[in-house]
Parts: sequence; C-alpha cells; structure tokens
Amino acid sequence: MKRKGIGYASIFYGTGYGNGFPDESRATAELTKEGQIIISVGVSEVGQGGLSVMEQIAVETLKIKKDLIKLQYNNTSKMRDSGTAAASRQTYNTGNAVLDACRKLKDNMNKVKTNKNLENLYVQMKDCNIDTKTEGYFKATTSEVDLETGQGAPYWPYTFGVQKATVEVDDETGKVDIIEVTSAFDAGKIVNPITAQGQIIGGSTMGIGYAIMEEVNLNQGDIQNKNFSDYIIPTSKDIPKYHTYFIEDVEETGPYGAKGLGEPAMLPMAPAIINAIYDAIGVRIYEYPATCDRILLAIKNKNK
Amino acid sequence: MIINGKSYTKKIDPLLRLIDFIRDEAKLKGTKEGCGEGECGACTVIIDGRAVNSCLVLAASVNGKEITTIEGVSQGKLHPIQEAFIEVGAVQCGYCTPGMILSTKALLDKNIDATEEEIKESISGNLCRCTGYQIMIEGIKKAQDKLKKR
Amino acid sequence: MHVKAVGEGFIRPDIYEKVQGKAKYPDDIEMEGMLYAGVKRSTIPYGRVLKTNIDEIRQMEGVICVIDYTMIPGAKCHGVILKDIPILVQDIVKRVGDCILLIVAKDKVSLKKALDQVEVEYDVYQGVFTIEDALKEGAPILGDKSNILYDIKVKTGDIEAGFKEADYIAENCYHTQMTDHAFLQTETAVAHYDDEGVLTVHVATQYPHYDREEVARCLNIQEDEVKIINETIGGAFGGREDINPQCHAALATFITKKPVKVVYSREESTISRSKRHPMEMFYKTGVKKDGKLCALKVRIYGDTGAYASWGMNVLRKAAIHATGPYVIPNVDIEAKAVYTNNPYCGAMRGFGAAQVPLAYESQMDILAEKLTMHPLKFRYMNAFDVGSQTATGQKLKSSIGIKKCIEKIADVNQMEL
Amino acid sequence: MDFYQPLCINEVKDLLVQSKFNKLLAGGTDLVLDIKRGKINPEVIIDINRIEALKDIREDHHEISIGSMVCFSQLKDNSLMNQYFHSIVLSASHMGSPQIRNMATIGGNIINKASAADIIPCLISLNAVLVLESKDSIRYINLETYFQNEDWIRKDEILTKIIISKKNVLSGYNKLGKRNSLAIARINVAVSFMIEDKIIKHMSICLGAVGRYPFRVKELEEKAIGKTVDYLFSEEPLEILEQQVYKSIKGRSSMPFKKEAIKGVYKNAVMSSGVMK
Repeated sequence: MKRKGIGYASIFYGTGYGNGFPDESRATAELTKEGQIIISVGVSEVGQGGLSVMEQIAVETLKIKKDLIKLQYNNTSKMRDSGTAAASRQTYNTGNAVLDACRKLKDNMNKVKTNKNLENLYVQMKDCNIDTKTEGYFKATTSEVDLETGQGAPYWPYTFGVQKATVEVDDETGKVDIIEVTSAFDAGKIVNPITAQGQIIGGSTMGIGYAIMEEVNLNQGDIQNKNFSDYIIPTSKDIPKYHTYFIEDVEETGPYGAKGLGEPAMLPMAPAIINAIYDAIGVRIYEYPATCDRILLAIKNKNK
Repeated sequence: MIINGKSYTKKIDPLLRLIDFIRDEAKLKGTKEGCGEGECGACTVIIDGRAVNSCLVLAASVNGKEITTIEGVSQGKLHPIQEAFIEVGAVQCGYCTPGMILSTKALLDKNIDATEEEIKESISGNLCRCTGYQIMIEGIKKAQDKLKKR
Repeated sequence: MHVKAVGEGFIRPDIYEKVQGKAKYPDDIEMEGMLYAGVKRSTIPYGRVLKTNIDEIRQMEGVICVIDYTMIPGAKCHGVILKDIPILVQDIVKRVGDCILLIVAKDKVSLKKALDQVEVEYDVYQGVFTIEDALKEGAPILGDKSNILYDIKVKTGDIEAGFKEADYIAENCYHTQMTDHAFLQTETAVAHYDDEGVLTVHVATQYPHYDREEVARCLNIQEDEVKIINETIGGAFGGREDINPQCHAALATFITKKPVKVVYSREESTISRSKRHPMEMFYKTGVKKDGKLCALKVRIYGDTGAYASWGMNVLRKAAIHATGPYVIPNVDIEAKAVYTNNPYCGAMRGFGAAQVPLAYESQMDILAEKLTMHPLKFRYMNAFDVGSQTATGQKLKSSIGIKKCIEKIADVNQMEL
Repeated sequence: MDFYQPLCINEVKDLLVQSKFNKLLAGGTDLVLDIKRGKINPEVIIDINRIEALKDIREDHHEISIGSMVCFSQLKDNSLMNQYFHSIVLSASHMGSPQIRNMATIGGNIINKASAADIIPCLISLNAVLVLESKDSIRYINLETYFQNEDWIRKDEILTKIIISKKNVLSGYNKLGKRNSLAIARINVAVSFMIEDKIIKHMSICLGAVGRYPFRVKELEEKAIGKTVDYLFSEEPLEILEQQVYKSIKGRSSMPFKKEAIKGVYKNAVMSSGVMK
C-alpha cells in the first residue's frame, strides 16, 4: 500500500573557502575606445549562471545597457584570478570584485561631463588622463579556528534553507516517490531569480539522488558501478512538483546584498526525505541511500 | 546518409557508430557523447521521426536515412523549442541540451498536445544533472503554446 | 539613466549557443595534426609497480611516445592542498586508477590498442578499505605518519553539565555513502602551442588559474608560459577542482610539440576523479522539556581515500556545521579524515556540510517526537537569529534568515508556529 | 569485416549458412555496446533492419504473431497489443527509455536473454511460441521451454516471429526498478488470467530477475484454479512466492529483500490486470 508522509529539514551553510584562507577575487572593468565595457573576470561558468550574475552586477553598477558589456572570462592570459567556482563563493566574492571594479570605473566616468555616448566618453577620459580600466578586488573575512576547540569565525556569510518534502512509500516494495517539495531559502538578495530557482530545483534533484538512489559501490577500492546504467541518478520521472520561495535577508557585505546559493541548494532535500519516509511508515532510515531494499527490510524488522 | 537535409557519401568502417560519423566525419559537434551506452541521451538524434541514441546505432545501418541533429533544428532562425528554453532558462551547463531538444522535437512533431506526463516521459531518456528537469518541462509547455500559435 | 539589473530574470548570456549546440566543449576542438593521449591506470588498490612493458609499447604502430614519471620535467605530483597525487606514479600506487604510463598515439584507435597492450607487474600490498581497518593498530600507513589526515575538535560550554540538564536524549549512528558528481561531460583536455609559443591547454575547469599553476609546476616553466582556456563546462559540482587530464595533455604536447587531446570515457571519468566523502556520524543530542537544545556530542569519521585533496577542509566543514542551524550551548564535536585505499574524496556540492544534515535533522525529528512538538516548531524554537552564537563562538551579525525561512514554509502550509 | 543489409528473410538464411562468425544486427542496443566493449568481434554483420516482413504485428483467427523486429514503441502503441495483451503494453512502456524503445526489438530482447529483460516474463505468462527459421528447417518452441531447456537458437537460425494465442485473457505486469525511467528491473512479475464469474479458470504467472532466467510458478497457478479472485490476495499465494524466490536465489545478498518485495510487485501486477474489477 502506498503511504504518504511529510518531512522537514533546515540547514545552514558557510560560504567561501573559510578558515582564514585567503579568499580573494579580482576583476577588471574597462571602457574601450569602441564604446564597450569589458569585464574581465575569472568566473567559471559551470552551468550555475555565474556569467549572468557578473553581467547583472556590472549593468546595475555602471547603469548602462547589457549589450554594451562584454565578459572576458575564459583565458588566464587575459583575465584576473577570481578563485574557484566552488564553495558557493562566486556571487559573493567575485561579484564583489566586479562591483568594486565597476564602481571605480563609474567614478572615473563621472569625472568627465559628456553626452551618453561611451565612445566620446572614452576620448574625453583619455584627454583628461583618467583611467579607463579599473581593478576590482575583494577578500572575504574569516578566521582560522583552533584545532583543539574549534573556536573562531570560520565562514562568512551563511546561507540558510528549509524544505518540506511530501513522499509516497509503497510499504510492500519499499519504493519511494517524491511528490511535492516546498523550499524557502535565504541567500540574501537574489541577483537572478531564474538562475537562482534553477539552483534550488537542480540542487534538490541531486538531493533526491543522494537520499534514495546514488552510491558508489566499491570492492577492495575498485568502483563497481562506473556507468550511468549502474550509477543511478534521477530522471525526469523521479522529480516532484517544486515550489520555491526566496527570503531575501540582505547581507550587507554582499554585492547588492547577495550571498552564495549553489551548494546549500542541495542540502535540506535528503534529510527532509528521510524524515518524510519516517512520517509515512514509522520506520527510520539511518543511512543514505534509502533504497527500497533498506526500507523494506527495515519495515520487516520493525514488524518482527 | 542525409543529415539535416545534406547528403553525405563516404566509405566507412561498418563498426563506426553514428555519433562518430556525425561528429568526426560530418563535423557536426552539437551531438554530445555523455556515456556511450544509451543511458544519458546526450547523443540523441532523430531518425525517421523517432528519437534514438546515436551512440547505439551503427552508421552503416542508417545508410540512406534522414537524420536530424541539433544543427538541423534551427535552420536560419531559432526553433520555438529553443526560443522557449531561452525564455524560461531551461539550460545550465548545456551538455544535455541538444539531446533534450531533439527528444522534445520528436514528441511535439507527433503530439503537439502532449500532457505533462507525456512530456516527462518523452525526456525520460535524457539525463540532466544540473536543472532538475522542472524548468525544462515548463519550457516544453511554452514551446507547445508557441507552436500552436504559428 | 535608470537601469535595473540585480533582481531581474536576465536571460543568461551563454544560453543562445547552448540551445543551438554551438557551445564549444573541450572535445569539440580539433586541430591540424592533433595526436591522442591517454593513461594506463592501476588496476590494484595498493602496491608497488615492479615493471611495465613500456619498451614494447613504444614499438607499437601508431604510438608516438610513451611517457613515464622520469620524463616529467617538474613536479611529479599535484594537489589542491598537499601535493600528493602522482601525475604519473614513481612506484607506489595507492588506489585503483592511479596513473602509470602516458601514451601518445597518432589516433584514437592506435591509442586504445596501445593502452590495452600495457602490462604492469606489481608487488601487491594488502590495502585498507574501511575507516575501522585504517585506524587499527598495525594497519599499513598511507599518510605521512598515520592514517589520520586531519583531526578537528569544536568545543563550547560544559558537555557533561549539558546532558545532565537534558530531559530527553537521542543517541544514534548515521552513515552516508560515497557519491559521484556524475556530470555529463567527461573530462577532456586539448593542449598545443599557440602562435606566440605559449603552451595552451583547453579544458573545462572550475579554476583555470590553479590549473595554470599545476601545469607550470609539472613542466617546470613559468606560469606566464602557460595559458588555460576554459571552454564550456559540462557540469562540475566540485568534480573539476582537482587536476585530471590537464597535466597529461600539457606534458604530451611539451614532449611532442604537437597538439594533443585527452578524452575520458565515462568509465575513466568515474574512476579518475574525486568523490564525496562517506561519513560515519555518532550523534548524542540532549533537549530540555521546554524544547530547548542543551547538549550535543558528535564524532565524525570521513573516509578520505588515498589522497588528501580537500579532505581536511571537508571534515572541518562537517565539524563546524554539525550542530545544524541551531543554538546549542554545550557542544563537543570531533571530526577526523581517515586515509584508505579507496578512491580519493574531495569536493562535491555541499562539501562536508551535505553529510551532517542526515544526522542533525534526523535527531531533530526524533527529539520533536519525544517532546510531542511539531518538527517545524521545534526547529523554529532553536534556530539561529541575529546575535546568536555558533558552536565555534562566532557571533552572527546579519542576514540570518533561517527563522524567516521556517516562517515561510509554515505560512504556505497555513501552519501556526 | 563484412556488412550486409538483406531485404528478405531468405537472404538472411543464406548469409547465416555462408558465414561463420556472424552477428545479426537487430535494434543494436546490445550489439553495438558489445562491440564497443570488445566483448565480440564478428567477421560479418547481418543488419536485419531493412526486412519489412519482420516488423509486422498480425492477427489471425486464433493467434497474434509479432515480427521479431517489432520495436518496443511499436508494441506499446499497437492497437492489437492494447486490445489483447495489456501486460505487453505495460512492460513495453516501462522498458528503458523512449530512445531505447524506438530501437530495441522484441526479438533482440529474447535472443540476448537478459535475466532482467522486461518483456520475457509477459511472453512466458502468455504462453508465447518462438518461430526459429533456417535455410532448411522451421522450429516452433514454447518460450518457457526455450529457457528451461536452454535450447538456444542455432547459428544458422533466425527468430522470425513470436506467436501468442488470442484467448480471452486478462493480463498484468509490474516492475520494481531503482528509478522511474531507464530502470533495470530488480524484480518483475507478469500474470495472466481467465476468469468466469469471478472464478479463476486459468492462471499463469512468471517472475523475472529473481533467477538466472524468468520462470513460472506452477504451484500457485494450480492452487488458484477454481478459487475466487479474492484468493489472489490471501496469504497462501504470498507465501508460495516468498518460498519460490528464496529457493531460486538462496545464496544471493539480494535474497532477503527480494523474497519480501516479490509480494508487493506481485500484488501490483495482479491489480494492473484488472482482475479485481
């Protein structure tokens, strides 16, 4: 019989390298004589939407049209080091570096009075010996924790998330289907609601895999499931209906109040599912993945 | 064989897979290899109106057939499916996208009124690790509206 | 001029090429006279390489050259923190998948034939594959001096007094598994010399400047003599932080002076890269009748596999996040990263903070049930707020939205907190 | 390496006799993988995709014959299948992915005899018969016997069709996989019934992925005859199934789970047949 259950989970996530590690991002903003703005920044577009975030921060800061901005982001000989696209740090760290570069450029641009044509502006700035290229820099503030007591301020800022999962468990086969998921996340100001929602839904789906499907099987250190036929990840038929809400609790040190989101997006899903399974069948699973095998045998043991 | 309306004639190794013919001989790089065993759908192409995994097809076997790859979907201008994917933001890393669009096209060419269940079914052979599918499904619904209005 | 951008659903700039199949991933690059390279990987988890048939492979048709560790001009190992992962092994292999020989061939077919023909003779050692075995006395030592890569404690308050105050205690053991990033685009790199003689590596990476540093170290050249072009990236999730084909492609080009491509199959992709740490988590949580958490004792062991990668940072992150987003006055946490001969573990989305929620959020539900309190309400009562102090003694200054998130979930479910 | 694309069955029969190390290319979903992995290295590939005669589903007075090159999408959408064999439609719809269903054929699925093959339990429970043809012989073999006796297809033979008697049966199918698409069956169960006035006149049940090959559970089939349909959900059938699975995969680590899960999968299969309506 299929039984319905509801589960909740909340998480927090300290973004950035943390622990006092030099967490730096650099970027440059340059007005060219063709009247274009080149933002040169080492943001790796891994799919998360990093390019769009940098572009939006630049547009907002420089108050110019998107089409006039060109991102230069993939050549180490031409761009500054902005650190890893990891630790959910690109929006916060590199976004701050882009903001810094753009603010400086905007200040320089404001030093000369001209009509709105950027080509003229370039000529005038050059005439007045004003820099048309500015450097942006940001370093996150954290401190190293003591290894014996853990005391310190290891991360900043923190992102938060809460999810509610509704599942259906077949108590005769152990099969779990995720029916509906409601998410509320605080990642500060959301720079792009479309890509941000993409992170939540994509992250949650990875969380579903983590909770009920995925596992690297080893035999004496040798991976037994090296292919997609045996390393199982969710398909379009394994996903619930997602509802996503953002609580935009502005972070004052973030670019326009933004914090990181990529990783926290996947965290609450799996425990919410585990709690929902318990709610459905009264059996608690203490390990991932909660496969039908584990669930059915746990039911069997409980009934003994 | 005919790929996107263009005819290719070549003597090939009978064991050459269709994906290798498309990428290495026809030089059409939009078709992606994700797993090489028909599990991920990144290499999906349309043959005679049906979506198939080009990594499981021998090129020699489809001699003379009509094949559509992602390059053949937008000839001149974007296809409504592509427009819809752009508008809703149905793409992240983009590696599954060509295959996803071809599976969608194979569905909508046959059944423009496909239900949400049918949509989910039609892309259920295309793995996506980034998006969680939901926004793609919204994109496909939007594409249905666009195609109906044409 | 009024321009609004932040907060708007801008169309992402990379999407146009992606929907048309025009986005260029590393494997889409072809170059005149390009060679193919690949590595022979160890099939045993622990042992010493005694000999290989390298000379025989060198004579094979279509093989341009076969490279072993002696031919690496610079650093023989790479690593995000410790430089411990062999680019090509000198003698000791510590996991299935360690790189032994790098073969450069004129085409894919010759490369595959050559890789299939490689024979490696090993002195096979007894490996360790569980945390328990790795911590036993007499276990083979895989790290510097012990099998513990990292050990961190987080302590605040008085743990014994905390549990004395508790009306309910939940004590359980949790386990999370090893997982894989499973992104769709397998690792691929193309190296060549550009028109200005700069060694250029096209790759899909999370951190191009780090790749540049490692390639330069490996070839013993200056960083400005290397250029990394970050092509379109087919998913990452932490799996493209450690070096994989970058140094091999660069080394092959450095030696042959020709463009070289390294493409991983799905199997090689899975074998080669880091994994998410499996963790054993022992949790004891105490709560008072009024619903306030009062004590938490945690022991975490993470299987970090054969190499360090981000192991210390992952376990640190686990320890620091082990409380969940809750105020707990008395805390005693310890987390250890333990070496084994399993695949090495490193970064994956969530990075240590993905494992502990299974434990702390299960504990929360178990305690809520004992208190006969709604699980959401129980979380709300204990959640961080501006001014709260974490277990590391960090005072939370701003943007602490957890309570607002709980309120939102309660609100859409028409629930009172 | 030779590659042939014959247009008729007789041509295939000739080629099969002429060449020794040959492989028939049907849907290709297994063969192309085997070639890639270096598992096989045929000298001759005989591509039978151009033989239209093998792609028909035909109705006769008493039986339906399914050409061996009918693919799973075709099975799923075919009106005769939908009219007579619900279990086949269900199993074809849950097999692999849309792409795989567009390629993989019923014949290929049978000849490759994967233990978790989706369609085989259905065909066995429907008492299907294989037609194996060679240059100078034609053999009719019951599919169940084919597996039981391991009386495999000969090198010179081609499976041309699968014949199923058109008796008025209710049939059902259920599969338990690790996910909802692209799933290999952990367990699958196919059932078929003849019911008159709520009394079971005939029952056939075949279990898949709980042994080397799919097999029928004769004990349950016999006990069910003459009982009302409610019997199907009573304790006895569940115990029989548990025992059968236990015996079949005793040594395997999946046994404790599968002997429990079989009951749920069986119930779902019975429900899907509409027998309770």
